[in-house]
Amino acid sequence: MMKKLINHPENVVQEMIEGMVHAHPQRLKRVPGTNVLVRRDAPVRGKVALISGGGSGHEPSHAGYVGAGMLDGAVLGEVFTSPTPDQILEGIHAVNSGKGVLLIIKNYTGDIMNFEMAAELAEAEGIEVKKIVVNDDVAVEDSTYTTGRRGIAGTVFVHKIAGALAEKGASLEEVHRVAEKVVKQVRSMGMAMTPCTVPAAGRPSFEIGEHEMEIGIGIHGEPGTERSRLASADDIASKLVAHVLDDLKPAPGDKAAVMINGLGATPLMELYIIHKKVSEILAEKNIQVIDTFVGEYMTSLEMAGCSVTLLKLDDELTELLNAPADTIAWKK
Amino acid sequence: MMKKLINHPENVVQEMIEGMVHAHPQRLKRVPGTNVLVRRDAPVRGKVALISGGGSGHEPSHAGYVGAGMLDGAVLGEVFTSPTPDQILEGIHAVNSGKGVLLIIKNYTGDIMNFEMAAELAEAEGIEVKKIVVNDDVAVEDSTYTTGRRGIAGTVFVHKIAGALAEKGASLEEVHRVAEKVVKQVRSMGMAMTPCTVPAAGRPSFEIGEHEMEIGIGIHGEPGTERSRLASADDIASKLVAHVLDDLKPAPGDKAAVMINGLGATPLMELYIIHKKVSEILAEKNIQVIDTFVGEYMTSLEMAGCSVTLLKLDDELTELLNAPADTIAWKK
Amino acid sequence: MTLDGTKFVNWIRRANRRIQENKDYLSELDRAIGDGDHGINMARGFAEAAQRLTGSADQDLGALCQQVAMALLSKVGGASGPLFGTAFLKMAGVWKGKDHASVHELSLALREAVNGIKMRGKAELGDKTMVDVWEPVSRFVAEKAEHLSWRELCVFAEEQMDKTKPLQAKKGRAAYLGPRSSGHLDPGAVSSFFLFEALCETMEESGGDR
Amino acid sequence: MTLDGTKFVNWIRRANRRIQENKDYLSELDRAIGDGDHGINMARGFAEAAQRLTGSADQDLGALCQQVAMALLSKVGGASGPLFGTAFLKMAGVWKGKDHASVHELSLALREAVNGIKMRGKAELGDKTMVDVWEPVSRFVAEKAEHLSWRELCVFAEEQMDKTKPLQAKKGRAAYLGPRSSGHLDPGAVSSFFLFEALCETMEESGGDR
Ligand SMILES: Nc1ncnc2c1ncn2[C@@H]1O[C@H](COP(=O)(O)OP(=O)(O)O)[C@@H](O)[C@H]1O
Ligand SMILES: Nc1ncnc2c1ncn2[C@@H]1O[C@H](COP(=O)(O)OP(=O)(O)O)[C@@H](O)[C@H]1O
Ligand SMILES: [Mg+2]
Ligand SMILES: [Mg+2]
Ligand SMILES: [Mg+2]
Ligand SMILES: [Mg+2]
Repeated sequence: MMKKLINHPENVVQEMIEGMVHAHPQRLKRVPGTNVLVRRDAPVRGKVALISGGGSGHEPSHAGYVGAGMLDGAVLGEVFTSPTPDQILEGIHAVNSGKGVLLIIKNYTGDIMNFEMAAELAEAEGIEVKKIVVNDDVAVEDSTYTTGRRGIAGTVFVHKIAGALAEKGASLEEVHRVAEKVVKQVRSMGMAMTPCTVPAAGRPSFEIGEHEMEIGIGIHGEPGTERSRLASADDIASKLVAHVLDDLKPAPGDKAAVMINGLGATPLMELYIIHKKVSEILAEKNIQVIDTFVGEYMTSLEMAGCSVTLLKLDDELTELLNAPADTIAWKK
Repeated sequence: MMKKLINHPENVVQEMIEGMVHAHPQRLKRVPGTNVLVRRDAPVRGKVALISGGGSGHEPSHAGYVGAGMLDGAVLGEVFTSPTPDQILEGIHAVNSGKGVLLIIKNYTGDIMNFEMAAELAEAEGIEVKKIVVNDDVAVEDSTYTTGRRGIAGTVFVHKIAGALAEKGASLEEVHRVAEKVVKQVRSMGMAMTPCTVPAAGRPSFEIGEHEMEIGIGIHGEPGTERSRLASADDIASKLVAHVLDDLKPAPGDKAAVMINGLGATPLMELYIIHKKVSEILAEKNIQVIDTFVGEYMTSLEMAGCSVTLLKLDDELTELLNAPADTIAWKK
Repeated sequence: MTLDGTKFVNWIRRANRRIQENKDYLSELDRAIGDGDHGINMARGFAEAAQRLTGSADQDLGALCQQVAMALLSKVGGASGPLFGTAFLKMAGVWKGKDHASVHELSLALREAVNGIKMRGKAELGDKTMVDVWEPVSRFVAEKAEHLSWRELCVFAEEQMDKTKPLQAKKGRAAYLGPRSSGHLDPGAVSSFFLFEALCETMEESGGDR
Repeated sequence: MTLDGTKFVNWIRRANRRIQENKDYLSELDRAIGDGDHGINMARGFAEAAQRLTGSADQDLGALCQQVAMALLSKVGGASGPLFGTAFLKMAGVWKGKDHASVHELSLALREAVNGIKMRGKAELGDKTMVDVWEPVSRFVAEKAEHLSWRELCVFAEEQMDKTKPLQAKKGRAAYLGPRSSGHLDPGAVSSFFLFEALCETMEESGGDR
């Protein structure tokens, strides 16, 4: 059932990390004895440090975004499992240069709790820490009675924009403020046609019929909010964009950045076909698309499917989105 | 059976091209009425022009490499089908600035013949054209009794290095010479665990058992040269590297660039696990790895599998590999 | 009737065995309404906890609890790691310096554990989480006090676990499924039941019922 | 017995119908030892060729042939596009300015077509390609000359097609499979047979046998 290029299911994260460090010695170093990858030059003096993290299986998130202009460190959990507080704390120690640390957290109970505990431990040591919780997934209802929306591909825009401001020497407050602005202005929604298989589980995350799809999917192989008959690319794109626009409510003439994110097994060809429709709809609504990103930014192992993300841009965000970045997966 | 984000199987290439042009208007333009994508600023004055192409389904190859420092144009065929001579000729017209055009061709009968016919037509018009045929796939026997080795992921290194020299203003002879050098020094081998489905065919390219894999696979969903029991990532990496080294025969101390290329559905995580072993073997053999590329460079729709490419570097190639490039899929 | 260091170690080792045996079952439950890793997470954490205790000569319940807490916090990850970790951390606080705990002292520790879980996870009774086992169990122990029957507690804990089945999840990953989360047991409620079942069996075995 | 413009158009339209009907079959054959697109490629190309001829009032065999060649060259792609395209291009050269072709003139055109295919693709008889149908068919027509029976030619062409089955491919994509290519018909040999079958049927229908 499980066809993977692995050795032992329990070792995938360890071996991936070793492979990454071997492949990118100019960019990354591993904090010894941990699953934390940080910038080669960490801690960077006089700079607010950014840490992101979460379960593995979302590559290139998050270690692919470690480098100048984006993240200082990534803390890697087991596949789809939040990293533990001790690991996050090691990450904080490795990147902190005294100007404070921003923790970029996707809104999942596990991530929130583990990062919170790490932040409490760091603060107890006198390290200045702020947290930003990303919750861009409009598939999930956001109310005080729920855990709120999930964080998905929109998180990468937070890395980019907050990272660019930090690189300019801004304070922790400033970096946190701009991260909050991105979170307010970014919305996503995803869908999948096939499940994925967590190596240690050895079986697909759900069963799905030959002509079915899941709409409103997250990035952990979980079922979506709705199962329906597989539709055309145009219909799927329309549905995802409609939900995103409904929630974000951009005005005609607004500027935006678009991300069409592949979940793992979907060819670039199909992502561009989705994008064709997305860009047509945005043109109709008179949304000015300033920049477009089509590819795999936040995956869910080998799931077939995609998500559509829209980020409303003002001048500040546009400038920071365009600022230089030099990481494995994002170069500008 | 076929779960794809498409509208009509016959329109996938057209719609992909439209999506690409919408997504990257600063980088690409489409030659009107054709399936040819060229640099926004084509034809570039005083520069030898590079054209690559082939069937679609290998994205980001080849349009993803169109831009400063790499290709001037990409000619896109139907899925896995060589483009036709008239399209290639349109590409030549669109990029030629009078300094000559290099056609980068992967060694497949169809590509060779279509590009040859286009070259004959262009030469008849007085356009200076040279061809370079890439044949890096060591899985296939190279003898005068066969069609010779196939061109696979190593082709991307030809784009990069010949493109860098052309960008510096070198002559067509010079650019052709360095492309030939890359072809002489680059070797690849691939494997796959699942077939892929050409949209218009609607069914998988081959059947394969749950515990089997194909070794020596190309990039068109064709069966490999050998079917065997699915092995561990380490065993697979060892086998692929062994074949490549056997053929390339680098000496201890030689410098090289490595590419671990995903065929479409294989997560980055697994590619890094493969790379871990590859880099260990190369270290043992005392091959000095100067640069490593892990990701999807030359895919085969949604196949699960990978290829390993080794390029032997001298000072010239190292410098050109490191030269700036600004394309969708390769930025340096 | 009292818990001591040896029984505590036996409890955790028994809980570990139960979790290892049910690793796939727990993941299967999580696959239905979560992300399918609960068994993997718990198995990784309790294996570590059991192993750390095995070498330990400590008899201080607080110190033993603290070791379990740290093992769970640093090995489980996900949502259940900080929650089970916090529970044991809070129990460690209550039992600090004690090498015996009466049922009353157990109920005090459980009360703190429940407070800790709820503080960390912000879930309430009926949200279809592990709280739905921990909170009633803690109350049951407090109410029965010295009259507690381990066998009854075990049956009671299992009933609480079963009650999560019809509920719609309001916290954790299952909450994303909305109404689709009904009709499935909550994985964390099931692993919590295993933990209490192991406690009851350990106490019963060593002391007989009551 | 002679081919004229009307018969030529009927031939290509009949070939097109046959190829459309067998589109999946041809792709299926190509899936076994190639990349599974031969039916798709040929169907795309012959649909275009048939459509271009439908409007054409031309009776010049050379011009009609040229139209087919250009349609195939610009629509088929892959290996078969330039090969079938070259074949018709070469035939167009022989038939330029002619509105009738005798069997002898057909054999001259076929000889040039075979030369063109071999020049372009560098395959020899026995390499398991379309050459294995075209070359013997061309010889058969030349040898039989005015005694040619269309029915016999059709049977002969089918035999040549069948003979590709045991062969190991030496050219084209199937060559990569080495010994694994044996035991399968060559897709291009099969589509070539369909082309000649359509020719025989057209000629038989219009002129009776001989
Ligand atoms: N906010 C919460 N409060 C209490 N328990 C929770 C909360 N969120 C999740 N849980 C428990 O955690 C269990 C899931 O744990 P696990 O699968 O290991 O972590 P994750 O959800 O991060 O994959 C759920 O079944 C539930 O019992
Ligand atoms: N070098 C060659 N000479 C003659 N015929 C060839 C040659 N290479 C391939 N062919 C023919 O082309 C057919 C395959 O065509 P097709 O599948 O359309 O193209 P591709 O191989 O590019 O996918 C083969 O079955 C064979 O008959
Ligand atoms: Mg999890
Ligand atoms: Mg083909
Ligand atoms: Mg889980
Ligand atoms: Mg083919």
